[in-house]
This record gives sequence, structure tokens and C-alpha cells, in this order.
Amino acid sequence: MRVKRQTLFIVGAVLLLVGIAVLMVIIGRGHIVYVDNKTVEYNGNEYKAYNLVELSAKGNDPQEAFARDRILFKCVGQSLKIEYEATKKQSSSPEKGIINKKIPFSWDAVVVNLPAYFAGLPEEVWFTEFIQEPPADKSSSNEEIVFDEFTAF
Amino acid sequence: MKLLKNNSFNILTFFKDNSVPVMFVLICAVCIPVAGFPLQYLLSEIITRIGRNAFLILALLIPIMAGMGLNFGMTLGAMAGEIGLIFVCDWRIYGIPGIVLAMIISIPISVLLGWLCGTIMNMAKGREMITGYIMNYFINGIYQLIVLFCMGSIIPIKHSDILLPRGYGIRVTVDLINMRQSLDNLIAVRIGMIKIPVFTFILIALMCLFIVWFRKTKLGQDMRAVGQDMEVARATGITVERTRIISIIMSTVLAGFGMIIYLQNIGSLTTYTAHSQIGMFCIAALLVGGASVDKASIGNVFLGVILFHLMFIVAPNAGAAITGDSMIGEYFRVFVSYGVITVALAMYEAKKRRAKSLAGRKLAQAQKEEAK
Amino acid sequence: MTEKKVPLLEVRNVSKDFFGNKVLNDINFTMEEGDVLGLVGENGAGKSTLMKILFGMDVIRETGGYGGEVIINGNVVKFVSSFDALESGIGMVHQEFSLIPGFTATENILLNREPQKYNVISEIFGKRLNTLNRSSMKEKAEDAISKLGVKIDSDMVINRMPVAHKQFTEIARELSKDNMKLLILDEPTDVLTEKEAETLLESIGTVAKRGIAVIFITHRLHEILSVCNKVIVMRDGLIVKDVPAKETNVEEITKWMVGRKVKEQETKRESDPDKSNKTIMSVKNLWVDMPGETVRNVSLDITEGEILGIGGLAGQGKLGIPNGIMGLYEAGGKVILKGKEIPLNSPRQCLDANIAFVSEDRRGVGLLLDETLEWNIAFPAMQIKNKFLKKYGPITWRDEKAIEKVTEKYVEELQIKCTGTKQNAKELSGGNQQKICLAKAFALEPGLLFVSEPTRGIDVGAKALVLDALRRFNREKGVTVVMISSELEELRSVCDRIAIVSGGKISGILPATESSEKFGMLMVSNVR
Amino acid sequence: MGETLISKSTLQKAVQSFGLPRLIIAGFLLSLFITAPFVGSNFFTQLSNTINRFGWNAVLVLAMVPMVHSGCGLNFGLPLGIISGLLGATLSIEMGFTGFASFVMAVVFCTPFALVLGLGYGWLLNKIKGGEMMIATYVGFSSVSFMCMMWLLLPYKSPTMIWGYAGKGLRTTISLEGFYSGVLSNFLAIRTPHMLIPTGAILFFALLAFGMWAFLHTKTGTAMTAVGSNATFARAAGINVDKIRILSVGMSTWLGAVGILVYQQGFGWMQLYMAPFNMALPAVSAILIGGATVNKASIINVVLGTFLFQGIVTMTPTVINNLMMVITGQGLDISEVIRVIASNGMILYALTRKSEVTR
Repeated sequence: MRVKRQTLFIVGAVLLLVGIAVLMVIIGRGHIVYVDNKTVEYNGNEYKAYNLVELSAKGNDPQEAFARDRILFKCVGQSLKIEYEATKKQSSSPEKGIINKKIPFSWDAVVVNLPAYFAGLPEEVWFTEFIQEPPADKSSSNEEIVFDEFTAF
Repeated sequence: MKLLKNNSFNILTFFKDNSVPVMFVLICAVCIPVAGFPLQYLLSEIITRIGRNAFLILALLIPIMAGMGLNFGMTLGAMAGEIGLIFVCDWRIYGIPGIVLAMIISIPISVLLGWLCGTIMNMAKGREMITGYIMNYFINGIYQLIVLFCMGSIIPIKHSDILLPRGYGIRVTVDLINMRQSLDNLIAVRIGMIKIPVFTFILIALMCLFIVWFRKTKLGQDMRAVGQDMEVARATGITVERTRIISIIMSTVLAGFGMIIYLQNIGSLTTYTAHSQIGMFCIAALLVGGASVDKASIGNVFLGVILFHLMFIVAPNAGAAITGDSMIGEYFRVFVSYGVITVALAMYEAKKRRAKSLAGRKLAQAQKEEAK
Repeated sequence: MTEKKVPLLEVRNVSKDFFGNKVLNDINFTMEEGDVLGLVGENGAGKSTLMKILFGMDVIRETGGYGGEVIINGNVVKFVSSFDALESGIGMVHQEFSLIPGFTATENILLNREPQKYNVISEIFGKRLNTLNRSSMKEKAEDAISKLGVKIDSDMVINRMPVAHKQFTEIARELSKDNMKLLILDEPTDVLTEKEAETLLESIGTVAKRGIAVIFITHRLHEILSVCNKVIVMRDGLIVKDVPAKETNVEEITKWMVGRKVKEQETKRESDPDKSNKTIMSVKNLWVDMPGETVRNVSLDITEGEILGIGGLAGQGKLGIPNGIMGLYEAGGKVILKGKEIPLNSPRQCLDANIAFVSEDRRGVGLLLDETLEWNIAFPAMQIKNKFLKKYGPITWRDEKAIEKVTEKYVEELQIKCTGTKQNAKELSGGNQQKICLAKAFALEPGLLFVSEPTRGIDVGAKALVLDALRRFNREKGVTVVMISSELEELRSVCDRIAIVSGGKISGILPATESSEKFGMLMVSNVR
Repeated sequence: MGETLISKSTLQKAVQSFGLPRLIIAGFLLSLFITAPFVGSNFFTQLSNTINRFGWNAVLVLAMVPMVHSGCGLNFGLPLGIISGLLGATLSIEMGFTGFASFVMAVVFCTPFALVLGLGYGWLLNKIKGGEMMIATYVGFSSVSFMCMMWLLLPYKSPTMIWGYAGKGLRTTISLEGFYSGVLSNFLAIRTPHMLIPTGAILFFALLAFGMWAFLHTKTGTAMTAVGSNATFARAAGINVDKIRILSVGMSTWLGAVGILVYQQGFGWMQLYMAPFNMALPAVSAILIGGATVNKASIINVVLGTFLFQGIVTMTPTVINNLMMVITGQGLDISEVIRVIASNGMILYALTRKSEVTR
């Protein structure tokens, strides 16, 4: 029956669209990754910041983190992959490796603490969620909604 | 601007039919040297602007084909696109997936608004354009009601950084940094300092193909028939009202996509004002390309974008060079945009009336022969 | 039923009335395949109503349907809309073209029946997204055109086509419908030249040979004889004559068409001997471009004090004359009133020259529907003659009392039924609205009055009153009246002389006492 | 014909003719007036604000009447009239007139501009019968943007008006202190503790309204109404339809010019450049709220419409905010949005009404 067949196709098309939307949400979900090269305190002993860590991640320009630096990466999708080349001290030979980690979907931003990771500390030390406190909005609190303001083009 | 294949290529009729584009060529010819922009800069500006606006202007072609005139109500689609973008920003979806998601979100909203606009236009037959124009303000009020009051309070918004400090209502500017130029940069080719957004041009080319293909479909044919004579179309059984509403829905949905492409190129969304002038500028550009209220082709779109935006870029500097005050140039380009619409509308209506007086002359002529 | 072949179409005692007045009563006729039936009759004889019934037009259903039965191939059909008629193979070509100007002939012929090529998107968005199969469209169109036996370029756009080709395109559209059994042509040759009409008649012949029945409505009696094999003459809603074409001729048909037993008119129009025969107005080679009523090269003299009638069939141009002279439609030529030439195309000049005009289009031109009766009656007189105005220095102020007085005078004089002079014109009945238009003209106290179709669409009682008012106005005030009407009997009962217009020209002027056959001959003489 | 009892049908017909949306807006405004005292905003101050704003805008809304009357449709090209008003005002200040004289001279100077622009605008509208409203809108816009250039180029010298540093080109807003600011409003003003009734402005409006009412009773005025009601009837009755339409457009533009002067004297400032850009829509929706249609408008529509529209504009911000404060505990400036939806909804309602006069 013509109409039934067509409704079937319409439902199919709508489901397809919803499917694409969900797919987009999954592969498009972006997270901000803060990579800290800072000394960290963990039950008694201290893990020193490295002298220099060269870092690169998919879709971001490579960056260098000196001691006590925090660099920012944008990671699209849940699987985080960062290649690093870290030199502990002036003289020591560089350690190379890749950090592979799954970021939980709901986390907006993540903090990776390099020294803790290099020292193989448990996950909840080197990989924590970063809660953004709402930035104080300096722009005027309640701008007058301009009715038909003429915008440059 | 297809040249009619009449036997004598009559210069006069060429200029008379395309007086608006010719006038703009003159304005640009005068302003460009005076404005003193390097050629490369102009070229790159024009290319980005074609990438930014072409899709939006193409969305205007379908209602013209269906005889609804210039669809000033395309802003409804722009608003739907903006709502899509707001949600995508809130859910933190980056890059192209974000853009695709925004488009998918905008579809149902555009269809609803398009249907509403089409139905009201059907109730005000003969006054479609002014109705579309007023629909802008009406739906803009509802848009502000939703975006300024419901978002954050009734409609859950996760990330408060896009909300106003008072806790509800979206901020005046929303940063689209995460999807900025992502369509353009997908396959961007750089020649000298000119960046050609190849992927966006592919999208535009696809849209042109869609329009060409659509004109060949039965619905396209029905629209052309309805556009030319509603009563005859109705007599042969074409559902006139439904066809007109579908043409407005399609135009609104495509305007939604066009707006998303436009905003990803700009990189930031001025929530309450981005869409207010969009309708007017796209229609002005289309008219500058030689289109009229009842006839528009893809050629008009591209010629219009180039000429109109060329004028738009050079006018302020040209104005400053001529009169020493750059504001003159600013106002000049606004004046010319509104002026072009006024002229095009006036010429269209006047032409409609001029066709009538032809028959009288024929009769007098026949009588003279008889008297001889 | 004898084994006689079941007729393609049988109309059995069909009758129809519009709000009480009988338009069709007891129509019976049958048609076989391949028959070409010539349908002839004066205006208002019921021809077009009969065709509207056959074609199932909404106007019939809206005005209470019709009595009797229409039987196609033996089974009774009840059409709800003209689409049902199309389904059962009946096609109709109206006088005004229903073609899309910007489309080519092929696109018009197959409008909304285009053959389509399947594509997947139509699964979701519905059949209308299939692309058109241009090649098979061209093929089907050319096949339909060949059925007509005529040469038309199927790719030419309609608005560049000569009129005949437009006509053929429309007929081809009907023929392109495969289940086409009966084709109704409503005065197709009206807009064609002689040569074009001949080609149309030949193509009707070829169509009939293919077994398609054709009903051919026309005023050109010679055409009937050359192509039809049956003739039906209608008058006053009755079939007067149903005769094979071979057994009759043009004179006979006109007699049946026009000759009615001359029923005794109320007062035989006696011509007053003392009427001066000074011409009040003379019109020289007037042309008027009024859609559907074109006037070509008319010259006419109107004598003072007479009532001149202008008759003729619909669409022949009689209405064009007054509208042209009064400047409502573009006109050319010369109009001289009492020796002084009046420029055309400016209503003001005529009104200043003391000429008034009661338009045939009551609602469109004759009335201010949203204003009170007072305004409708007093307005022209106020604007032209500055009547009903009080002067305060330069300011001319509306004199409400004077307006009310003159309105009451005419309401009482013409017995206009209304709830008061402040009632809005749109609330009155047709007859009363016509009296308001008359009162408006009388208020102008004109020297010469054009009255166009004063009795169209009003009930019989109101008709007598309107005609009587005109006669009294002419006799008591000595105003020359020119009355334009398609009702021949009315003209004969009111006018002194009657000019007949056909094909945009005056084919003859006869005294009212002439026999209706003579008028009939003039009516169809050079019908264009 | 005795007066029939107010049967249900006539009541229904009255509602029908008044139009449901108008009833809703009138009811909405009434409820605002009632809730005002409960929500801590003084009823009288609200009323006086409304009357004050009525005085400012009434003449601008009256400017709509001539064109609607003659069938040219709603005057979306009102900015054209406003521009002639601004030209008149700037000239009168340039000439150094002060106080009441500057107002009178402003009216005198604006008249030639208004008539010339009005005639040109009318001639154009006659060329495009049927498509008037859309083209009127864009004639308004292009003339405003053209004037923006002119404000910079015209050789004005008066120090109060030109930019301080550049010494050329007019300021965007010019204070009318010492000129005709409040010259009408304060004339015979009635002041009570809470109320300020600008009798001068209201009297001026009454004068113009009476003038319009009187004009409609003259011979040409009647002709104008007939042209609006049925143009072919008027033509058949010998009226030069085009001349009457141009006259109505000229009157509309002149009233627009005087209207902006009255608005400015109430407002206290003169706004140039893009300010008149959006002045047509409020006036259009005001007269429609008052009961006018696309081809019929009367003085009562003007008075009622302006009062209702300005009532909404003044009442909603304070009353609704206080109301929201009481209910949700936080101010909610929703009034601007509601006004936008209501006024434009009104215009849409009018545009979709079947106008009996087929163009």
C-alpha cells in the first residue's frame, strides 16, 4: 500500500537523521585537556616537575612544557592520545612514550599531571576532572536588547 | 542573467532589462580605484564572502520560482540555525560534527517556522512580501522570548558560560571558536595570501546542483506553474496552497543551513542581531545580480554576491577618499543596498502594469489599416 | 433495451433553476461516438448552464444541483467536481484560455499529468519528487497535436504563440487524456481569424473520425453546417429543435434560435411623431480596448430625446461602446456632443458634458459597497455638480441634510426596499442595488444617459420597475437614453431604435417594431 | 424601523467587527491597570505616563489615516515624513529661533520638504498600485540612509548641533533645551502630585485631528474616502484618482513631519541618523490595534490605538517586573519582548484580513 510504504521510508529517514545526530554527538564531543608539568605531593613523597617535556596531540600543534608549566590541548572524541618526550634533568636522556586514556563523556575538562604519570602513580592522582567555575562576567550584566541594531556585515 | 536568444542582439533592451547590475558595475568601477585596496586583498575578501553568503542567497530562489516573491521571511530559517548552534555550543560538540548536528537540530524548527510562515502568506495572497517582512519581527519576538528567557530557566542549558550572569537567557555574543572555519579549513587551498575554502564551495556547488535537479522534478514544475498562474494550476488539480507552503518550508530550511555556514565562517554568533539584517542583504545581493521579483537564476546569485560585496567592501574607503569622512561610505553602502531593493520592486510592479496598454495601440493600428 | 448500441451520452429530462427562475427545463438528447453536435442559442438560452452540468462545475452543486439524469455509456453519473468529469472522459475548452504563459506547449498539454522518472528521494518526500521524463512528455504532446492534425511547435512558449496555436494547445491537452470520450468546445472560433477557424474545423473533423464525440458551441452558423452532423437549437431553457445538420440551413436555424411567439408586450411602443430628429451625439470610428468586449471602428448617431437600444450577443462589443465613450477603458476615435468634441479616456470630461453612465458591473464599478446609500446616490452629483455642499468661504462642506433628503426622494420614487438611508449598499438585494445606481445617475440630472445591462441578474418584478423608471425619466425629463442590453425583448419594449453590434461593429440599426428574426440575422451576421 | 434589542447576534457582530486580538490586547491592558496598585506601582503615575506618551505619538499615528483612507495601504514609508520634520527642525535651530518660535518655524520649514517628498513618494506609489506597502518600507529605509549621508554633508554651523571636535556634520542626538523642548507639554499643563497632563500636546493633537475630521467632510475629503473604498467607482464618477492619492500621501508625509516634531518636544531630544529607521512599525501597529483595517481608518482608531499601544509600552515594564518580583522573586524584563510580539502580531492579523476592495 503506497502510503504505508512511504510512511515506512519517512520513519526510516527520521531515524537515520537521529542516528547521525547521536553519532555526531559522540565523535564530536570535545574536551579540554590541561597538561601540568608541576611537582605533586602524594602520601608523603614529592614528585618533581621535569625540566622539559615536548608534547603533541592529534589535532593540536606540538608544545613544550617547562617546569611548572600548564599547557592546553583540545581533544575531540573520548580517546586521548598524547606523545611525549620528557627530560627529567638537564643531563638525563629523554624518555619517550604515549599517554593513552579514555576521557569520561560527561567531563568537560581534564587535568593530566605529568610527574605523577611518569612515576606510575594511581590514576586518580594524575588524571582528574577540572571543574570550571563560571568566569566572572565582566561584560555589562544585562545589555539592553537592541531591537533592530544595524550590524556590520 | 541568460541573454535572450532573440535575433538582433539589441543593446538597449540588454541595458534596460539589467539596469541594476550595470549600475553596480559602474559604482564598483568608480569606487575600487578610489578606495585603493590591493587587488589580492579584494580577491580574498570576495572569495570568503562568496563562501559565506552564496548558500543563503541560493535559498531565496525556490520561493521566487513558486511566485511568492522575495522571501523576506528567510530570517526564520536563520533563527532556527542559530538555535541549533546555541545547543551545539552548550553540549560542547566541536568542529564539523558540531556543524552537522546544528543543521540537524535546525531542521525541525525550520520546518515548523516555514510551515507557519507559508500558511500565513497563503492567507495574505498578493501581499506575501510585506507579510514575510512582518513575520520577521513577530518571530524575532518569539525567538527572544525563548532565547532570552526560556533558555537556562525552562530549557536546560548545561554550561553557564554561555548564559547571562543572571542565570537565564543566552549571552549577547556566543563564541563559536570550537567550530570556527572548520568547514572552510577542511580542504583549504592557499594561493599567495588568498585562502580558498574548497569544501564550502563544494557544498555550494551541491546546492546549485540540487536547485537545477529540483527544477526538473514534478514538484519544481508544479511550483513554476503555481508561480505563473495560480488559477490555471488549481484547475488542473495541482494543490496550490500546499505547493506554496512547501516552497517556503524548503527556503526556510535551506536558509537555516546557510546561516550555520555563514556563522561558522564568522566564528562568533551575535545572538540577537545576527539574523536581523541577513534577509535584507541577501535579497539586495540577489537583486544586484539582475534577479527580479518573479525571475531569478543561479547566475544572478553569484554575480550579485560579487558585485554587491565588492561595493560593500570598497564603499567606506571610497567615501572617505572622496569626502574625507569614512562614515559617508558606511551610509552610502546602506543607502545603495536599500535603494537597489526599492528600484527592483518598483520596476517589477511598473512592468506588470505597462503590459496592459499594448493592446490598445494594436486596435488603433488595425483600424487605420481598415480605413485605408 | 433493444440491441441498439448504448449511446455514449444520454441526457434525460435534465432541469435546472437558479433562485427560482427556470434556466433549463426537460432537456433530452443523445450522442454517439464520433458525433459532432452543434449547439446554438441566444444568450441566456441555457447553453452554458447545460455544459456546466455536463462538466460537473462546482457552481451547479453550490446552487442546488440539477434535476434529471446524465447517462454515460449506459450508467448514470453524478459529478461532484469537474475532476470526476475529467475521469469519466469529458473535457472542456473554455473561452478564456487556461494556459500557463511561461510554459512550452508540451508542458501545458501535460500539466499535472507529466510522465515521471522514479528516483529514490520520492520514496521519502512523496511522488512529486520524481523527475519529469522530458522525452516521453514531448512524444505524448506531439502525438496529441497530431491527433488534431495541426502543426504546432511543441517547444514554443505559450506567450509567444499566435492565438490559434493557443487554442489548439488547449484542445490538444484534452486530447492527450487517453480516456477522452467527449470534448466540449465553448465558442472556440470567437478569437480566431477566418483561416484559423477553418483549420480548427478540419481538426474537429479528424478528432471526430477517431471516435471522440464533440459538442461545438458557436454563433457562426455556417461553421455548424460545415462540420457538425447534428444541430440542437436552444431557447429560453428548452430544446426547440434537434435535427441532423444536412436537413437544415442558416436561415432556418436563426428563425428557431430567435423567433419566439411574439407575446403581447405590455405597452406597444408607439413612436412619438413630435420627436425632433436633431442628433445630440455622433460617434466616429470609435475603437475600445475592453477585455472580452472589443469595439472596432463603430460610427453611430444618437438623436435627441430618443431611447436608443444597443443589442447583440455576449462578447461582441456592445458593452465596450459606453465604457469607451465614458473613458473607463482605453478608446480612440471621435465623439461629438451637440457639436462640441469630447476628448476620450477621461470620465471627468463626459460627466462635465452632462453625460451619465450606469455601469453593467454593479458591484465592481457601480457601488460603494461599504458606504451608506446616501453616499452612493449623492456622491457623483456632489463631485461633478457641487450639489449638496455648503460653502464656508473656500471650504466646501458636505451638507448631510440635503444628501439625506435627495436619498429619501429617490428611495421613495423608485421604491427601494431598505431599512433606511444610512444602510450600507452591500446589504441590499440585486434589484435594489440596481435602483441605487439608477438613482445615482438621475441625481446627476444628465442630458444624455447610458444604461448598461440594467436588468441583468435581478428578479422579474424589479426589472419592470427599472424599465418603467427609465421610460418615465426619458418622457418626463426629455433625457436621451442609450440602453445596452442582451435581452432583445426588453430593448424592443423600451427603445425607439435598436442598433445591433456583432464582431465589434454595428451590423445594423432597425426600428424597435422590426421582427425579431431580422434582429437575429444582424446578430449573427459578421460575428467575428 | 425601531431599534432592535441588543440581540446576541449584534453583540457577536460588535465583537466580530472589533476583532478578537484587539479584545485580547485591550483586556491585557485593562488587567495591567488593575494589577498596578497591588504591585506597588502607583496607578496615577502609570496613567500619566501613558497619557504623556499618547501626547508624543498621537500625531505620528494620525499620519497613517490619509493614506489608509485613500487606499494606499499602511504608510510604512513614514520615515520619509519624519525626515522632512528633522530637516525643518534642524533648519529652525540653525536659524537661531528659540522657545515656541523654534517649534512654529520648524513646522513652517518642514512643510515644503514634506510636500515635495510626499508628492514624489505619491507619484511612485501611483506607478505601483497593489504593491505599495513593500515599496513604501524600502523608500523609507533608503531615504533614512540617504539622509545619514546628508547630515554629515549639509553645511550646518550652529554649535549646539554640530560635532564638537570635527566642527562638521550633525550630532546623533541634539538636546532641545532652550528650543522647543516641552513647549507644548508644559503649555497649560495640569500638575498633581502624581500626575502631569500635557494639555498643550493633547490640544495640538486635537486640533490636527479635528482638521483631519473636517477635511474628510469636505468635497475632496469625501472623494478621498470614495477612492479608498472603491477606486473604479471614483474613477467612473470623474475623480482624478491619482491626484487624490498623491494628495493623501502628501498629507500623510506632512503629518509625519509634524508628528516627529511633537514627539521630540515631548521627548526633549532630537535623534538623527538611523533613529527614524524603525518608527513606522509602532505607528502602524498602533492604528491597527485601534481598529483600523488596511483600507479603512478613522480618528477614533487613532485615539484608541495610540492609547492602547502606549499603555502597553508604559505599563508592561514596571507592572510586569513588579509582578514577577512578587512571584518569582527576580525581575524579569519580559515586557519589551511581549510588546514586540503583540504589536507585530497585530499587523500580521490586519494583513491577513480579506480586504473587500480587490486591488
